[in-house]
Amino acid sequence: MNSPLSAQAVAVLPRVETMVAVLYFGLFAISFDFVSGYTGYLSFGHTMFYGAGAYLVVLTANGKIPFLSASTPFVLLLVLCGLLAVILALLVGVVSFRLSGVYFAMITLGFSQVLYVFVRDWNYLGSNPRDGVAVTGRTAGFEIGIPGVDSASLAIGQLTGDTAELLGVVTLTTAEVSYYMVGLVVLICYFAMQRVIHSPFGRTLIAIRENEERARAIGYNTFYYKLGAFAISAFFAGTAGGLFAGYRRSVTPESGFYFLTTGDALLASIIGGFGTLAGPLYGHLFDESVREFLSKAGSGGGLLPYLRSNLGQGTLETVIYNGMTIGESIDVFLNGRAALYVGIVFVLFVLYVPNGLLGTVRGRLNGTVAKGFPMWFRQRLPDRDSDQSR
Amino acid sequence: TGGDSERADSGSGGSSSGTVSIGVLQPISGDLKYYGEQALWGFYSGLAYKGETDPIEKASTGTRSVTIGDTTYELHVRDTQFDTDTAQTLATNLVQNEDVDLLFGCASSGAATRVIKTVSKQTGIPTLIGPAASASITADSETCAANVFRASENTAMDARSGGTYVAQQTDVDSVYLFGADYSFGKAVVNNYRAVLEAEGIEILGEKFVPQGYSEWEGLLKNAEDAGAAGIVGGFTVSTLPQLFTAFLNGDYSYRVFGGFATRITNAAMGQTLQKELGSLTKNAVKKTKLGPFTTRYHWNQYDNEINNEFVNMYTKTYGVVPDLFTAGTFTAASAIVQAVEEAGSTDGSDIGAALGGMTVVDTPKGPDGYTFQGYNNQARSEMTVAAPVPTGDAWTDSWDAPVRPSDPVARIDADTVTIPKGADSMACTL
Amino acid sequence: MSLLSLEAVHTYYGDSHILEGVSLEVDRGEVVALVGRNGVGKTTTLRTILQLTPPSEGQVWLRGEDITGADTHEVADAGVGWIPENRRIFSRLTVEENIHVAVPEGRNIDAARERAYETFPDLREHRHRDAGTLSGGQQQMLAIVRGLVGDNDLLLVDEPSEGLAPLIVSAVADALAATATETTVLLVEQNLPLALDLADRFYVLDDGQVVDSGDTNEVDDDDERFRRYLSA
Amino acid sequence: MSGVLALSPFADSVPLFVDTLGAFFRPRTLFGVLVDGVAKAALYIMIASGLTLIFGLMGVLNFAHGSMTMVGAYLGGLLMVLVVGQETGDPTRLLVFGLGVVVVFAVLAAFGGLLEIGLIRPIYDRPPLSQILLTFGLTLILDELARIVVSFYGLQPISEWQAAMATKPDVLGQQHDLVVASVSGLKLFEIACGILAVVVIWVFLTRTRYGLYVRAGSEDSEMAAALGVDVRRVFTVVFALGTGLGGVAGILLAWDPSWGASVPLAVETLLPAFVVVIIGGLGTFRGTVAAGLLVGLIDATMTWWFQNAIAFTGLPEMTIFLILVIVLVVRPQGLFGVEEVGGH
Amino acid sequence: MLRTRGLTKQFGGLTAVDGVDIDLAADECCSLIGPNGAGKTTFFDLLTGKLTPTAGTVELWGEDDWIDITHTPPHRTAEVGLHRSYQITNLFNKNTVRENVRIAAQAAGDDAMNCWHNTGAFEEYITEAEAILDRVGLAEDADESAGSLSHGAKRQLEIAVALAGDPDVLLLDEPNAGVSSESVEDIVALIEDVATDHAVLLVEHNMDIVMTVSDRIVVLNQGAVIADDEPAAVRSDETVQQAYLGGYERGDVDDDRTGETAGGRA
Ligand SMILES: Nc1ncnc2c1ncn2[C@@H]1O[C@H](COP(=O)(O)OP(=O)(O)OP(=O)(O)O)[C@@H](O)[C@H]1O
Ligand SMILES: Nc1ncnc2c1ncn2[C@@H]1O[C@H](COP(=O)(O)OP(=O)(O)OP(=O)(O)O)[C@@H](O)[C@H]1O
Ligand SMILES: [Mg+2]
Ligand SMILES: [Mg+2]
Repeated sequence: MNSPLSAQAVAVLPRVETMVAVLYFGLFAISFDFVSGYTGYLSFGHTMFYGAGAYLVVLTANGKIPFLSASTPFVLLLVLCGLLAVILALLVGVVSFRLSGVYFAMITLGFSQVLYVFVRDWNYLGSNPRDGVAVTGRTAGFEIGIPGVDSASLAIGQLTGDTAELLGVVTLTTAEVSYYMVGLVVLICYFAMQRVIHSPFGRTLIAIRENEERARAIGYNTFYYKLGAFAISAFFAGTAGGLFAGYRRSVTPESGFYFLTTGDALLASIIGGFGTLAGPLYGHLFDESVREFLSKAGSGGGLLPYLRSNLGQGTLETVIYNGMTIGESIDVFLNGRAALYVGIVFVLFVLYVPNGLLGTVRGRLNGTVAKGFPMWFRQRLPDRDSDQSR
Repeated sequence: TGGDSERADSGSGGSSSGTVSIGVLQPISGDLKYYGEQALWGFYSGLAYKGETDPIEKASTGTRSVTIGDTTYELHVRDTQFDTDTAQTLATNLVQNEDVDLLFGCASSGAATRVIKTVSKQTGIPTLIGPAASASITADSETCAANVFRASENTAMDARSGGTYVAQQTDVDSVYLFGADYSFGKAVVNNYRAVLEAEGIEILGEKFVPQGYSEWEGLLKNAEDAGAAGIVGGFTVSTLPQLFTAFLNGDYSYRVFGGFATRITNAAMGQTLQKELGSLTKNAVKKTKLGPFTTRYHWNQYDNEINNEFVNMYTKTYGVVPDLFTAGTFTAASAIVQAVEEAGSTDGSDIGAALGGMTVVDTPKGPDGYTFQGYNNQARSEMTVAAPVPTGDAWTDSWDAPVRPSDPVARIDADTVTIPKGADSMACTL
Repeated sequence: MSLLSLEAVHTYYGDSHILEGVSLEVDRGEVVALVGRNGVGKTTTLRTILQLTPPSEGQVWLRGEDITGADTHEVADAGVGWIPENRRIFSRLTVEENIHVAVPEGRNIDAARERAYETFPDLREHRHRDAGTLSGGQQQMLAIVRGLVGDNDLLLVDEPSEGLAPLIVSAVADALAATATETTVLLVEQNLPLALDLADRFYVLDDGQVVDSGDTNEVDDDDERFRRYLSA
Repeated sequence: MSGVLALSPFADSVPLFVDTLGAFFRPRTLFGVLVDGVAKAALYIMIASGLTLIFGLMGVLNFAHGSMTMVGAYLGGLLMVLVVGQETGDPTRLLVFGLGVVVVFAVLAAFGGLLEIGLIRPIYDRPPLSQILLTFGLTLILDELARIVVSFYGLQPISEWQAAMATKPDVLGQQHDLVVASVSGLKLFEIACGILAVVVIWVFLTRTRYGLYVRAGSEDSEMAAALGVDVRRVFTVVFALGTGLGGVAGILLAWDPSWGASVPLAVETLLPAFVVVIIGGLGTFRGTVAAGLLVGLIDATMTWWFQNAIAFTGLPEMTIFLILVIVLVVRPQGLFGVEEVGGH
Repeated sequence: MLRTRGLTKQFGGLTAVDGVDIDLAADECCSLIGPNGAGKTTFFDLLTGKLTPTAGTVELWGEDDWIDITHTPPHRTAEVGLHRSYQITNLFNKNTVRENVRIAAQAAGDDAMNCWHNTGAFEEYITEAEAILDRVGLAEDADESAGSLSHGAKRQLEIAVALAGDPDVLLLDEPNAGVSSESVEDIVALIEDVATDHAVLLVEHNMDIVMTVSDRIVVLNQGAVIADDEPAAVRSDETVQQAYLGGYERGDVDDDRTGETAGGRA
């Protein structure tokens, strides 16, 4: 991308392609925080909703879903993803909310793992379900906007998306268009959840988190509130999954249903701030940045190329420990080792920044930073003054 | 839609005269790093052979360029980490941000399939798959396409050559088939079944197990009880060792057939053998009823000018002998160069067109060793069958495994190894 | 030398200043009552002695040793027992286990248990139940015996009669009186008659400071000296 | 397969079912499955027991437990690979194993102790979640470190470490005739180890007051301290013990071809361990043992059915989670758990 | 207002509540006393539906006739106007004192399920909360977090939370336990004040309070009703003396009655 930023900055900031991922996965993390952070019920199988959404989009496009044509408008499809997730959530929730604490976390995990194994082995989904499924049914991109009105909708996806002319000056690449369109949806979802949290319903959830027995005693049917919260968050998780599949045009059992995907959301929530709603998105951005920063050329560039270009061959060839050059040691200890450092950062956060990035900031200036959320988006792409995301 | 505009870009991007830019996708970190390395090394050697230069030494990410005649081949090497999603992302970025004219690579069939579905078909960019071996890539309508080629040998070729051998040159009359429950294993088993049944061998049963499955005792007993004279294992390094261990632990009356894999698998198999047999002698190994196995290529299977030079330059540069995947990727490089020269253009689409039905002149399996089949763009080439033998001093420093393939015990002709046009398992008709 | 003495102790919760220079003395063998209205810092004083909320200024002396900033379990091992307000029994342990925890290593558990059940026969029949399922009063009894069986030199007692039926209150009174014969007691009690009855001396706490003290024989419970500080 | 049939992963198993049922109830089949099941159970119990200690007593859900097992497997494996040669005799090998157990336990217990003091102690007063999170972060670190080290020495982090497996005494490799069927020595060995572990832990819990102290401390550490319990020390000891046990399980797994020393072992063991602890009922060691047996036997049965009748390859992996879900649906507080404990 | 018939609860072998019949008239203040473990709290748990009775019924007076609430869960009984305070303090500790009461008030209203408008839009609950806090004398602590209150203050908040939503029947379980004896007047005042517009069922061990506030006293022993009468009558009742009061008077201590009391209770 033709960003005016210095080499250093380029090495540090994720590319717009990554930012799209930050957006839709951020939404998933937010939805995870919505239920786990506000009701205190750790939804450890949350990824099942994300996966359900993602698979629905791909399978529909491949004409594998009865009664749904491959050309169903994407926006409608997103809603269906949400609804599918809601149904799943109600089924799982009705059983799981008889449990609490770790038991709840574990039974939801159990459900998602069962589904995980299932989508891995169910041959109906695709020729090799283990390798996941990809959109083969349609080459057209998935369009976000007003269904039917072509002028009012733009297709997402790096290869299938639209490019856009803005005021005849800047042209947005497909990735950037995807960025703004996905951003738009995420933003809407975020504000929706935001409202819910600050509503009487949301406050009740917090009361349940604080002391469920008393909440029940003063007249709340906590079961329904919890189920409600679960369903709502599932809806947005499903939507997130839909966006994910719409942009990537493919999904694997791992990226869709494996419990470590929930782990990533958890990671994001903690780094960003548990029970802060907007926090997880920042958390995931942080996470992605670190990973990309430490990844290899082509998957983002990041540290290694930067060092290569700036340290110079001489330095890299210097031997530090029996026959191991700095270059090699970088390869061994940095390259693709993001998990290591993310882990460390994560632990440090749990220890020293228990409220996460956003939680702490809010604590400091005691006003919701979330207001600055769209603003901050624009700063992500400094050379573009346009702002479709509002 | 955007798709079109992309296609336009990727086409026009390369046509800057004299340069062919190739996006290369291989796993060069993580557990199966060696797969990507040998694939690259083979590819580099192919270019080197054509350009009469020395091969590029480092198998690492970044941009390299080789000049052959008045054409510069610019390689953008990316690390897929053997992961489908990563492969897709990288391929997408290569096409979109680097404007490459061709894509080459993928070691895992999953990744290859994914790249074909989401990138090659989407943008129509000519793509050479390799060393990903799942037969379905060039046999399923979902992945088969006019712009998708494969020089590397595939699992169908393993199976068909293996099947033919078992049927025609052994006394085995009934077999039990095992396979990993994904593209690789399925292709192996299906093709073995096809050939063996055709040859009138009885199939006693077949069982698919999850990759890395380890509770073999029960399954092997089932084969024994079924009275199998031989079993076939369609597995990779993640499952084979467990199978061998179990097989060598119990005493089973049947023989084990399958494919000869890379050095890693040989090392694993060798270790297991060593543990079971104590010292590895030719006879001891023979007695284990393991093999012989088919091989797509190993350095000692072919004796011709090109191969000898290949083995020399490869061993000199990389310190090890060329392994299973190298012939295929060597040929891929050789084919690209040949196509550019024939087409007289560096434009991606022209190169693609030239590749169709082409017979590759310079290949480790001898002159004109590989021919892209018109109906599915899969290159057909000769296969060999070899028995596992102790590595022996001659090779110990360039083949770091206790066992190695013997000299060929049989050669299976190119025409008989691939899925024939019109076979019901061949859903690809270009 | 007195068994326990607080010297101009200042204690904070976060930045709210609770004890503003409390000084008091407890001599071996006596029973001292600490009274005051809600929220003045009685419990905090006890917590400060136990170093659960260590003072930020001033010292706590035990047998002439400065125990300020010591670990709570060290203070306990030094022979300080605690009967907390609000019971704080281990609800997931059985009654018996609750008692066991309180008996120092090496002491005779059975004897301790017997003593406990003698003091409150109620507990015996529930001894194998999770303490969490006991009635409020039964929990209070358990909390009390847990303090008694520790064989401590100094017992810090926080509102022992809370939630107990009159009959049991007198049992508590007797139990404490009995203990007082071999143990020194610092008693926080809202039931003023009871407090004065048990105690030899008293301190009145107000706004985190000791505002009055004296001998319990000099006063009776509706004495002007208390009215001033205790009524809201 | 395609069409309607494809909709049911179990489709092609249906016709086989009946006659397979007959085969299943043959005595030698049953016996084989039984031994197999108990052996699996022994492993599950060993994997889970460390977790139960830490979880049940301290209420800390130690996500890093699997990683401890993984590290233990490599450490033990390394030790045995170094000492054991081609022609080392069986007795020596067993001896080395015993030695390995001691070393691994010591090292990991020490490591666990340090972890507890350095990282976990500061956050006891936080909601239980933060401990889950912290240990979750630890797994990321430990696994990646293991990966770095292992691949640095040219081993395949994903596939089992054959060399370590090769140090197994031959007796364990061979089949031994027992009652009606022949059983692999390893299974018997595993069963023995399992029983030993259970006994040791049982003694620790009943003969020492640690169990009591930790339970008290984890419910109300202030109160426990005020009763003279050195809560910190007790917690450290128990945590160390738990991690140590995790490691010991690892060294046993390094010999078992179904597991073997590999980096993914961390996750592969963590999930079953959780499942066993959970369905056993939090904190009850009894429960864990019972759950271990349950899971082990069902797993063995499922394995048999998978190998002889059912084509659905997901079955082996799915089994354990199905058990989890079903048990929790039927008995929300686990087999031996008490209602309140589940609450948060 | 509220009546129970043969209400019984058994825990395993132990009968905590044993065939209790009680009638509570509107605006009546009735006290429930009895030894520790007599079954008072359990009785409350049964009324509110926290526990389900082994036998017997609980009924509440609706507009014009009795509604059976025997097997209704806590949140339902709260909705129909049966609120309680807890003997063992049980609050939303991290939330502010105000939010503690507001959320309770909101429960009574019908906006709780509203998940679109900001809570600020519903002043009625906030004002109600403020009013109640004034009433119990916690107004100035409104912004403290409930967990940081002193024990006594927490007890007052307990009542405040129970009061929110203006219940028909108020069950108070030892509201003044741990409240300094000198502020008993305030509690008494509070209870009497509350009793004017609610039916109150009070569990209390402090006889002074019980005697002053109650219109009627019910005595439980070992789960069964052993007396149900005017305060004066109950006080003089022999069995009650025996089972419960036998009371402690100042000066009792010094002479050693430990063994005897033990005998008396066993
Ligand atoms: N954890 C805490 N955090 C902040 N402030 C606290 C905390 N605990 C108590 N306080 C405050 O400290 C003051 C003294 O509390 P303390 O419990 O010592 O009073 P008390 O004399 O025991 O009152 P009571 O008779 O009601 O028990 C009170 O104002 C209370 O609000
Ligand atoms: N969950 C339970 N399981 C078993 N027994 C219980 C349970 N809850 C209460 N009990 C027993 O039932 C009896 C009545 O308990 P309850 O709490 O009602 O007494 P109470 O009248 O409130 O006494 P107090 O005045 O001390 O609060 C007691 O013996 C108690 O131990
Ligand atoms: Mg107090
Ligand atoms: Mg009670």
